[in-house]
Amino acid sequence: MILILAYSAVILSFASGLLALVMNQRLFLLDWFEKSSADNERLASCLGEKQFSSLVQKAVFMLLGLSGVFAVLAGLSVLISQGVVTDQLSLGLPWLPWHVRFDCLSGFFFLIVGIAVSAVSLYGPGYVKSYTDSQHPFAVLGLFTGLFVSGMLLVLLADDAFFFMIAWELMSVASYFLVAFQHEHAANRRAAFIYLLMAEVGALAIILGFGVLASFSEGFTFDALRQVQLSANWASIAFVLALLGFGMKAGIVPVHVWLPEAHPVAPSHISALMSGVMLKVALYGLIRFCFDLLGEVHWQWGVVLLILGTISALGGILYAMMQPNLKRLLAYSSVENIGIIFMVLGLAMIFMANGHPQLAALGFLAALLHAFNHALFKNLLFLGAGMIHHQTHQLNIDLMGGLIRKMPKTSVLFLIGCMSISSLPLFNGFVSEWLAFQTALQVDVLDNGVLRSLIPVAAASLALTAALAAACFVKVFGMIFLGQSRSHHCDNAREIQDKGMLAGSGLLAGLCFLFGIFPGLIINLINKVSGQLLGASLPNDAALGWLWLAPVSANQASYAPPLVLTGALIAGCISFWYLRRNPATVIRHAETWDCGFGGLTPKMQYSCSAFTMPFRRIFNKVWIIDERIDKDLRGAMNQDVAAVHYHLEVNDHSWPLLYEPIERGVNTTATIVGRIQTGNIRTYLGYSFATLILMLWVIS
Amino acid sequence: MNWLIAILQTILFVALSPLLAGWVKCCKCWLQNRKAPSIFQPYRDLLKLTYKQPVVSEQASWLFIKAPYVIFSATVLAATVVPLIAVDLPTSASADVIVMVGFFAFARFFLALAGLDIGTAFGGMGSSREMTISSLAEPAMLMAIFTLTMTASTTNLSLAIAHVLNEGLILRPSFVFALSALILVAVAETGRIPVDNPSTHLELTMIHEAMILEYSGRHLALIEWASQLKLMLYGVLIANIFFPWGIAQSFNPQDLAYGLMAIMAKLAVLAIVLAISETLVAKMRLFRVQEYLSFAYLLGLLGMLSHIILEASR
Amino acid sequence: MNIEQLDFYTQAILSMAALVGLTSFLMLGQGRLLRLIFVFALQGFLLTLTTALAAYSLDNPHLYISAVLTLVLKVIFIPWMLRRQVLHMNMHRDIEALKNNTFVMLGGASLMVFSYYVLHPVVQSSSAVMLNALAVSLSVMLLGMLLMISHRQAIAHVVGFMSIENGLFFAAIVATNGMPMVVELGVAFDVLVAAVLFGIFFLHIRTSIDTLDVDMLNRLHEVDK
Amino acid sequence: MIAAYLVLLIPLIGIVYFTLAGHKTDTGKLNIKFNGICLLATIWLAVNVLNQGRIISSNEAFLIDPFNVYLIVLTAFVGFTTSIFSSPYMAHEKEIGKLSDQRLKLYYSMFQGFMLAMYLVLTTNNMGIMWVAMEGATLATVLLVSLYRTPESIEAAWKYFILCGVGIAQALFGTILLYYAAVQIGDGENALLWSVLYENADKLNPEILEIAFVFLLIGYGTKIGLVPLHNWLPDAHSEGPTPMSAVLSGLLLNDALYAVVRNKMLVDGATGSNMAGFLMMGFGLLSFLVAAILLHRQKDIKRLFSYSSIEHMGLMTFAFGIGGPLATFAALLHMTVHSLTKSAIFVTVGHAAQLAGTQKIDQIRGLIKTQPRIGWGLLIGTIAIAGFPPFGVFTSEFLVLLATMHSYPWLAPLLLLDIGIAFAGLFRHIQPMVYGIPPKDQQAIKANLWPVIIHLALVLWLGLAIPDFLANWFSQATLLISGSTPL
Repeated sequence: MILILAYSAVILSFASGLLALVMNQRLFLLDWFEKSSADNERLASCLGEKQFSSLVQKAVFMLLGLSGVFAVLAGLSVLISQGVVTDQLSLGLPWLPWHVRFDCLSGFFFLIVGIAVSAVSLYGPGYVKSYTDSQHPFAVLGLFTGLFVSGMLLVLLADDAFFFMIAWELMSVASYFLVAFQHEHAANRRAAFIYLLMAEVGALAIILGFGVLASFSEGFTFDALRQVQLSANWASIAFVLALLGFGMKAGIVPVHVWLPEAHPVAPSHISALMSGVMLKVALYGLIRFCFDLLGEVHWQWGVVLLILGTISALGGILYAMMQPNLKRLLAYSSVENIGIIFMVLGLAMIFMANGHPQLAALGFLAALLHAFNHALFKNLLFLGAGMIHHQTHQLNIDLMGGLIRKMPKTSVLFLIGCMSISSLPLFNGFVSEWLAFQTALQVDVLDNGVLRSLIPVAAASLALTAALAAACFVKVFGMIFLGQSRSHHCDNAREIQDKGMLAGSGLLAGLCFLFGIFPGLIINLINKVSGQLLGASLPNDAALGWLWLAPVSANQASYAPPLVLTGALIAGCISFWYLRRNPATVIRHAETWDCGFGGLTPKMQYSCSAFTMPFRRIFNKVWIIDERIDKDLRGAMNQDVAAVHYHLEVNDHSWPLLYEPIERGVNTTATIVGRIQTGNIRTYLGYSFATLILMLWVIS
Repeated sequence: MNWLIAILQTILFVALSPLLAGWVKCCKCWLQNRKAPSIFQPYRDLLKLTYKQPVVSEQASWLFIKAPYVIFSATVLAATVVPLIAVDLPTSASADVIVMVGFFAFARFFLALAGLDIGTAFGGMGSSREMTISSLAEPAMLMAIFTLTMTASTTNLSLAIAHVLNEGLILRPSFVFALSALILVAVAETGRIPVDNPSTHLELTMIHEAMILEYSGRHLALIEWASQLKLMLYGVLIANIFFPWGIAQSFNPQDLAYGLMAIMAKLAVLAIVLAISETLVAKMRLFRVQEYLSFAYLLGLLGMLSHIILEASR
Repeated sequence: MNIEQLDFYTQAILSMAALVGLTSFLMLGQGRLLRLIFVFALQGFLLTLTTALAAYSLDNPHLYISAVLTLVLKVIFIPWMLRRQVLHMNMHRDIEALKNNTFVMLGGASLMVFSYYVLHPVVQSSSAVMLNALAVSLSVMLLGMLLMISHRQAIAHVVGFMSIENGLFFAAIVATNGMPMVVELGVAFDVLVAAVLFGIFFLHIRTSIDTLDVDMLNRLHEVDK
Repeated sequence: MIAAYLVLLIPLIGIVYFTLAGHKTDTGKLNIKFNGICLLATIWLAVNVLNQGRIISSNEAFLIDPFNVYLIVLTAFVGFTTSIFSSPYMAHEKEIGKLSDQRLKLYYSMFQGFMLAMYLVLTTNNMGIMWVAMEGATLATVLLVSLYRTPESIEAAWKYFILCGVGIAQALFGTILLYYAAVQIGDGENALLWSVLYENADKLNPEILEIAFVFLLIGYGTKIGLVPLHNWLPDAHSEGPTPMSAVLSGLLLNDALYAVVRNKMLVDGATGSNMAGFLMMGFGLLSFLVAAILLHRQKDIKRLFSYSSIEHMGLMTFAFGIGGPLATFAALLHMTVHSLTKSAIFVTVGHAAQLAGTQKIDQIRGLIKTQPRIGWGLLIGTIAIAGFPPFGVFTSEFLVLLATMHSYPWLAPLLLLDIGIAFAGLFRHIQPMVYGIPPKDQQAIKANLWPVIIHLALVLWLGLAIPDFLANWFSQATLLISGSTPL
């Protein structure tokens, strides 16, 4: 029954992809229709050019939405029943059919995918209206969206290495096509190439990781791999490979570079899925590999995860802060959030390896909860970015401003996203961050001195990350929605009219708030995951009743968001009511104070780069900053300054340090190896001759 | 009863905070050989502001008008968490110290947004600087507080303070570090010299004032009040965490009165210290603040490490 | 095993082997194309003789066919064709200056030694004749390759190629008394077609690059120039 | 057995017919028919073999076992689809004046000649005939490489001819040595029959066979395109007409590898060690590495894919070299999927080059916009050949990797690194060609892309599920080659 739900989710998403192909067949259908029966008026009217495309788009997204709903249902039902279902599909290799296994961990990630996909499919029809021409064929978009989603779902279902890799690569390749969808810009093509290349390299690392396990076992089913008893060294090699592979997909620094390139160039609802969900699937892979397949974890792995996570979190948010492109910024912020998740997962590993499964469950909970939350708010933000782009046709934050008055609904939704991602209390982001801190604070139970001093430092970095994230999203919201408009595009922007787009984002915003207030709803589900996977759940998850969140014990820490919300409402109402009492209630509107000089223009506002200038000064080693001021000089002696241009470019260190050397290395090697092919046939004969002699010599 | 006490002390918090601000101002005036205003001057200012008609820029959006309420409520909520005159508060359980820091962040978030809303250079400047400073201060503060919470192995402030109180006088090196860190952070976060100057309106130096430049009337009152509340909150935190003696552990009137007296005395002393330091120290350049705050962060971290290595080692 | 103890047939075969090897050396050091072709024809003739000898002494009639085929193809047809080309191209007066001629010859000599060395373990079980014959044919083959490597004229390449074939043929005759008939016919057919194709190619190369110098065929390569 | 004769007879008729009447307008269609009938005949043959097991003709000249019958069907299939492609392609070439009637005649007759040689290589039981047929394949195609008579094509053909000729001569020496070893234990006339040799493999002199194998490997390896003997391959592939490149890549290389594997089976039987396997692994790995790196610096689209062929042949050689049932199975599968994919790619490449009027990568742009089918075909084909699932190439590469992990784990990272490099090398060139904005005057052309669709669909199918009869077939072949089956 549960499996049927899961399968239907996969099949529906697949079907939605196939249905999108119909888009190109309108004339064919028209033809066929005329031939068969010409009397049905309504059907014929559907085949009008406009109606047909909107009909197909709606149908495609409806199927996709249904698939999302089924995924949610499947996830919920397996989580609630806490069961494990397995199956075999008669596909794959003759001696290795595709094995399917659906357990709580998969179920939880099904939930994430399902929610995100449902929101996206509400949002989609409004967003893709413009993609009907041959320039951007909807057929391609729809097909690969469907494949992408089904790929992600299949990854979660896979129970053997072979099937896993197929699903994994299906996900990668389908999303590659989506990234390359708007391929007329060279930057997009480059992004797509980098994306696919890194996806491939990552996949190879994963294969190798599986290979290490498989070479010690009889088969490649996960069941067989679970049985493998590896020596510590081999296990560590497998772990490093898996970390490299899954980390590449998840976007861990320094293998994150594809992420800020690829996410911004895909259509926004796809960016939302990629950033919000696909990264989580990578996380799923890592968890499955480390906690499930490898079984016994080592604390050193935890330390690696912790350190990498910390670097990613800090690096991600610092890079995010400097981006003027909204979607690039959001992509970098995904790096940050994944970093946080990895950190906490590292903590869980450390606790697990040191024999504190309950605390490990706490860390695991924090990690999964943050993954869940990140899926919600990052999706919301990407969808918001899509709405902004839809209305203003740009993504450069420096050219926006004042949209809160033009797009009030969007602004509220986006604000909720910003608050969640800045982990402010009452929103979901805070809960997971709170749990992360709680996990880190349990360091006292550990014996190892290194860990005892390392974890607090990591916690401090987490605090710094959170604070920087708040700064970053103040910048984002402030620059986009507040102040005055900085370009005529923004002047002309209007509120989104499409209800679906608002509903899709609204759903996510509502969930952000809901799970901020009632985190217990989701925490209970995650607890079942850790119960099944780690064999331990939270020590005391319901110490004080359902309103309360007291993960370890009520004496150690507790948080009751509903009460806090009530308090906030009371305080707010009292102050509001009290002050309203006054005679001078009517607000007088006046010009902004301009220090008496007159003529405030939007150009005088703080810009994005101005806002982040203090950070640039403070953390200037983190980026490669290219900042210069060009003056247009005129006049006889070149003394009159006609115009001043400020130029700022902030770049990632990982390019010159890691990637460019590799690229150069490959090219140089190719040049050197190319020299063997001189074009002279006598040389070639010489090779043949030499090879023969050499071989004969070797043999004898 | 617990809830009642909690609400009562929150009200006390809100009510007393202007008094503390007035006291600091008085002390400063005396130290600087000026004639001091009345200690109740802040009350009068607030009252007057509430009666004035607010003038709001034409550019302002709903966020600008709602923000003061949000800021004020968030700060009040933070106040509910901190034990003022008694420990064992139910509110401390519903929101622990991390949530308190979260509330500060909440208030700051909206304050910074409000600063950006009008679209003047000042507002943006203030927001940018505020976010910079706070993003450095917040981790330092958390570090300092974590030292406490790990000592008491709880993040519940009431319980933590009770733990310190019951332990009696133990000289902990970690607390010295944590205290210094917290003081440095408090100075930065409440916008005092040497990080910011609450009484300046000189564009190049101001931070907090720059953001609220466009506010007037009751909105300004709320924001001013919130920042006074914040000052008091930090004062109480420092006083009650590191010198908890005198705080009421049971809810009989005598203990409570005693607790009230104790905290007022402690705050008065702290205010004097603050006034003295503000008189002696000059304001820093903005870009030296990072060094200042990194130092605070370092102290907080040292506190934490010394707790883990020296005090809780096995 | 001394040579005196061997029968006449074997002695003859060994002499033939030596002669065939010698012709290979002659070809290797040859700068003039016409002479090269002549020596090649000579080698072909020696092969014919060997085949006939083998056919006679082993009483193996189908080797006669091979002998005839060799005669027709390698002594008459191919040299005739090549000679015609050379004359046609007016290249018969050209001397191809070989670089490091001594070095090449020394290399050739060491190849001969190498061939013995390589085949030594193989023929331990059988007679020295086999060793000799196989080693000579291997070295003829290798010398043919060396000839191709060291010469720049397409015609020399064809000669080299064909002399490799000769080496193979010699091995087949001497070591195994000829391959199965059907294979032998097939090989001969291939050689014939190859020869015809070579003729066609000379025409094409000449029309396209106006020379038969293979070093000029260097447009397709992987080197940055 | 009749089917086998039919398979050989039809192309023979084809050669004669096309030599006489190859210039007529419907020749392309007729060519399709010839190949189609051949395909049917091979299927008939395959059914027989699968039902009855090994078939040996009464005079023992022909041997059909599961190993070669599957290659025969593959050959016929690829030949058939390529002929479908070549019909409009050659018509277009004639239209734009690149080819005359004479050349078309030559093309079609040699196409059949090549097919005949391929079938002969596969069906013959005689190692000598195998050699003859292999040489015949070279001879048949060498004039096709220079079909356009450009200086480059003549150069390519010359190199092809000489290098393969010399190479194959070495193979003949190997065959002679094999024969020499065989006559020592048996009678002369039947000594080169594979079925006889195989039965007596353990009696053959191992030392002779080792040396023979070196010659055979280098000889046939030249045809496979093993580095450093590969130099003719990119030239010949890039300069000939594209249908020729498709069959060269898809068939000739396979059949050369088939010859090597046949010989390896004998050598393994004689020596009892994996000496041959090690040599093959070494050559395979080297080819794989070098070709993958060289992909990065290609400027000609057909050259690009010919290097990719070298790379994949290297991988197969490597896999056959490993030798276990898993690796052998993988190699057989890889042979199939590589043939299908690569010939599909060459079909799209041919159309793409016609579309853009050039083979230069720099000048081919925006295929997806001008003619979506060609663009997508090329893109998906490349994705398939680069080893992305769910295409079959992934399956076989995955299995090769696993086999490597089992036997030689330290080689696996190298292999993977190389797959990555190769992928990057392919994609950095392909992506700008298919995407982007096309040049202004680029026009869509008449193209038949059914071969591409069919091939890629088959490869996809093989990636998702290997049908039972095929799996059975593969495992029979695996059993034959490696002595056990992975099932």
